[in-house]
Amino acid sequence: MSPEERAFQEKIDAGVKIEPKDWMLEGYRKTLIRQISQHAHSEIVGQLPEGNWVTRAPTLKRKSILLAKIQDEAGHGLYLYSAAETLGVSRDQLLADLHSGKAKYSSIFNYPTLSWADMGAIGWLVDGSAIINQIPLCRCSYGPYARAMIRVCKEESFHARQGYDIMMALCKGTPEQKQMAQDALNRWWWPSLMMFGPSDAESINSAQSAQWRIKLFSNDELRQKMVDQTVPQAEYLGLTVPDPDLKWNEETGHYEFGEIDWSEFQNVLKGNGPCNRERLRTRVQAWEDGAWFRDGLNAYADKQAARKTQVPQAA
Amino acid sequence: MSPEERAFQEKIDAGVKIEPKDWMLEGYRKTLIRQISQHAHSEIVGQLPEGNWVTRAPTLKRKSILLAKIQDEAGHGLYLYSAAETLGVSRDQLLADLHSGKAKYSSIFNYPTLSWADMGAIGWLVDGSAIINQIPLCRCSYGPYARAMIRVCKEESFHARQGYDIMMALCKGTPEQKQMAQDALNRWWWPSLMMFGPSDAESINSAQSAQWRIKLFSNDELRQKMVDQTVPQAEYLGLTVPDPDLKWNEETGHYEFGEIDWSEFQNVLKGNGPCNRERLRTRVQAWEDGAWFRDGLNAYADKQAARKTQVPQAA
Amino acid sequence: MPDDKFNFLLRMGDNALVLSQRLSQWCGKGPALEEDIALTNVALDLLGQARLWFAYAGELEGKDRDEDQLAFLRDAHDFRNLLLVEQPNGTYADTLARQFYFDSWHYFLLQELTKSSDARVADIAEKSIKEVSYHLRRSGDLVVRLGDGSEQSRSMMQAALDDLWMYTGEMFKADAVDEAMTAQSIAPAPADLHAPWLAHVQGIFEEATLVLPPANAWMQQGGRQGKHTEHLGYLLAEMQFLQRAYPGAQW
Amino acid sequence: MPDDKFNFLLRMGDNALVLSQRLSQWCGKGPALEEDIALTNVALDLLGQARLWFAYAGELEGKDRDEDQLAFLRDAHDFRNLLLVEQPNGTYADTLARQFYFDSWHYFLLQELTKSSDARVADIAEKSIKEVSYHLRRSGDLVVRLGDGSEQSRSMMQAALDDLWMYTGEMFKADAVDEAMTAQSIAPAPADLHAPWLAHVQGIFEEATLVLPPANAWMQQGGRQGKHTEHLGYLLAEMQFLQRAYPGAQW
Repeated sequence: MSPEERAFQEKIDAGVKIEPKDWMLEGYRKTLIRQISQHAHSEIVGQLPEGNWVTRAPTLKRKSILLAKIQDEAGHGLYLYSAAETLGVSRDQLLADLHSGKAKYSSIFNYPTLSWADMGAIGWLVDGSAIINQIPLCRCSYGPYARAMIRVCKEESFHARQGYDIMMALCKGTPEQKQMAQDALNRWWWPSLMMFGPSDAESINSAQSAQWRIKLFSNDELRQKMVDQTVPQAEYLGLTVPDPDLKWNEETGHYEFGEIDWSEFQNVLKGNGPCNRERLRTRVQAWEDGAWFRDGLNAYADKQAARKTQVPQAA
Repeated sequence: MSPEERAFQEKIDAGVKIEPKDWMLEGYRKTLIRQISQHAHSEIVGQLPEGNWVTRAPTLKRKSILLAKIQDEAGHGLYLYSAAETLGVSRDQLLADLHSGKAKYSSIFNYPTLSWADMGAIGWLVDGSAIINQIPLCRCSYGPYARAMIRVCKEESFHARQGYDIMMALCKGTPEQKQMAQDALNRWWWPSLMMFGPSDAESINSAQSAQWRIKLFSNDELRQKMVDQTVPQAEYLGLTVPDPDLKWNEETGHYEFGEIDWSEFQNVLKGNGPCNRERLRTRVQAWEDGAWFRDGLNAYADKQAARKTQVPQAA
Repeated sequence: MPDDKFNFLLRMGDNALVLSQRLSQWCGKGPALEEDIALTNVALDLLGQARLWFAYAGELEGKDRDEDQLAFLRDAHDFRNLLLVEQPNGTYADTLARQFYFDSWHYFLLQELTKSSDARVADIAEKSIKEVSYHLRRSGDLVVRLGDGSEQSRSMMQAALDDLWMYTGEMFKADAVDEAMTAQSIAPAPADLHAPWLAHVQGIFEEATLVLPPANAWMQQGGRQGKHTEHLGYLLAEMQFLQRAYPGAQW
Repeated sequence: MPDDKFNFLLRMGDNALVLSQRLSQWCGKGPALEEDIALTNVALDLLGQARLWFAYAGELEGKDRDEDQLAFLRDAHDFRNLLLVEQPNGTYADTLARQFYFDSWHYFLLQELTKSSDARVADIAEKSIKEVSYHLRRSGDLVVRLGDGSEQSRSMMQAALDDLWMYTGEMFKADAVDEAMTAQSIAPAPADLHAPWLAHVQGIFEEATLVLPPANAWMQQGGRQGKHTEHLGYLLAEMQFLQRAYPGAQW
């Protein structure tokens, strides 16, 4: 270990934040770019499944809350791309990687939103899981990332509550509405558990990331936390978690739950989820359709800059 | 008058049909091309206002009847383009003239279809007027046109009856449905009267066309016929014709009706109707989007032809 | 269980209805007048078939639901059509690819259904198969001509057929409903249709000089169990508007 | 007549609702992340304004119709919005052109409405105008930058502005409802808004180096009287689906 490397790790161990201008290990930088950009891409792609219901929201109030939520997600994308940019990569480059399929986004957004209840389930389960994942990151070693996560988490907790509120209304509603809610839980439960990633035994980079303090808890710990938090909420709603093996363990003080079908996870990751192709195509199409717009604004900015330089001559 | 011209007019006067290979006056040919192609274009463009409700038809039976009607219209377009082609012009040329705006189609299709009742009103009033216009043409001097019109009229009378049947169901329905029917009558009444064209005094080519027997009744005569036929039907439906001046004249045995707003007619003709731009754009877009398809079929046909010539060599 | 048969009939009816609805969105916008006519013809045939299946389903259910209640008053999760038929029209190549895959399956299915132990099913199949043999000839013929046509038509057909390939697997996967139908000799085992379907499709691809997508490609599924793509909801919102907005009205 | 005021309030609410609905169709599909955020922001503002207008309209009508009943349970012929706002999104240039024409009118209208003799109207206008001045600045600024941008952005903006021009005349035409509102000093005479609107629009066109469409162009109208274009029905079928499909449910 070089002196720089040692100093770097000591700072991390001492809980001192690494800032953009500080010396950092190349592996640390690369891992962070991958992790932050993947998170940013997830916010962007994540607008689509919810955008699918914004035009069909059942009341003006719900429409307004959903729109505001989607706007927040775009905002999160913005903070996170900015955080990634402090590591010396441009947003355009990151987007190019998304569009080419090189970069990933959270697999959860490759599932379709099939009813209004999915707006509830996404808020409750998906944002709920995201928060559990993200709260520790507010204390991660990289300063800009940690600060971005603080802002993100604040808003995400609203989203999760709003999602639960949608579920509550449906469960107090007509039998058809309650059925909608149950169906949404059935479809989103397992994918939400998968959001925490493979079991720690399978997870290759975990140890290194833990040492760098950009991963503070194991995937299984976080997943357990999600289950423990969510099952009572489901009970309160009067809904059934779609897991016959689910049971409370008095001794451990945790819920035991069934085997996750990791082949499904791997398959969706490979591109075979119900919506992988469509989500990516939609984003690529939006980007390509918008080229003239971005070019136009750039051309205007260039002209303005040129005009400014010319003003003294003209005067 | 040359001997050919005289013989031509004598044939017409004697009620003998002019056939494609017969000698004919250039003016006659041109007038017919204009008239038949305009009629064909109307069938094609006329699919659009009805296509607008086929995906929203209220019952499967109504959907089926409407689809069949639209199919008939495409079929009429086909007969009529074929009739025009016998006069030495290609369908592609005629379509190019439609797409460039050089050729016209019936102005009635520049009005929007705003409710299901419009499917009734179009059948009843628009097809009703079309039939009144077209029945005499079954006896017109040009053989292919007369024969096409016989086929067309047979189907159109079905359409008119189906339209009236839609109106009947609405008028026997809920107050909202009856209001829908009344609103449709309000919007389609005057445009339907305008379908017969300007008053004979204003009509430039009428005398010549009458001499050639491609126009057998004056615009005003046909319009009167439409009013006389339609007003009792409206009464039977319990609907009010939107014309305060409408009244039965015991002496003439005809209905008197109010002034037609010809400035509106001229304005729509000029391109300012609610849907002129959209109808034409839709057709042009369909044609352009379909270019690869038509080219592909042609390329295949060429290859097949070439293969046939090569077969003996290969054997 | 009568429920299984009801479900089976809905699957048949929903396929025909949803595909007919998609085709009717082309009204007046086809690439050639002859296509406008032919496509409307197919849409009409399918609509007629949907009505026959729904009429039987409604009678069997015994809850007084007529064809319109079944078509217009069910939400997406109660629809039982294949994912394939609800896919958007896209370009005309996409529309043809969808039609070709569907017709090829529909034909062999109906052929078996004419031998159904349920006389009413056999009867509807008998009535439908004449129409569907024309659909099959037409869509196969167009795939051949466009595949072996110009460079552009070839690449568009290939892309469209590749894109929709992942929605074909669902046709051949059995669930409890299918097993019940097969056990009662009402309908063939879905898997049994795969060989004739593939042989036909393969033949057309060859004649069209097109490349068959990989046999081991991942296949989407769920439509027959009511788990659809995001497209179906929009299609139904449009189609069902009047019945929903004016409940109980007669049209 | 209270009916006139009810109608006037519906017109205000429907404009905001329908335009908001159109804008929300862009969710996640804008040309840049900043645009996604800004456009959603405008959609949210308009939606909030629609709710204020509907709340007042419902109270005034006294038939216990709340904002959702007014938004989701009226068919197209009962909608009173301008034809402009129901036009499809088209390209982003079309969306911006629509927004620019609307904001320019909306701003001057709200400015007058802050002086309304009806305190509730003045209050809603007061609340809205802050948001709308931002909308106005934003859309004008984008028209300038894209008009005076690249060759392509210039020609796309010009085409979009030309296309929608014919839907602007309706903003300035009075009918009996307007006359009643003007007589009671509730709202300005529509014609009085034309001069400030045109001056603003003209200024932006000039700065954007774009050509103003002809003053004597034919103008479409009818939306404010419930005679719409064919687009509105589809927009409503989608927007109203859940309320129609599950009557009386609480969400």
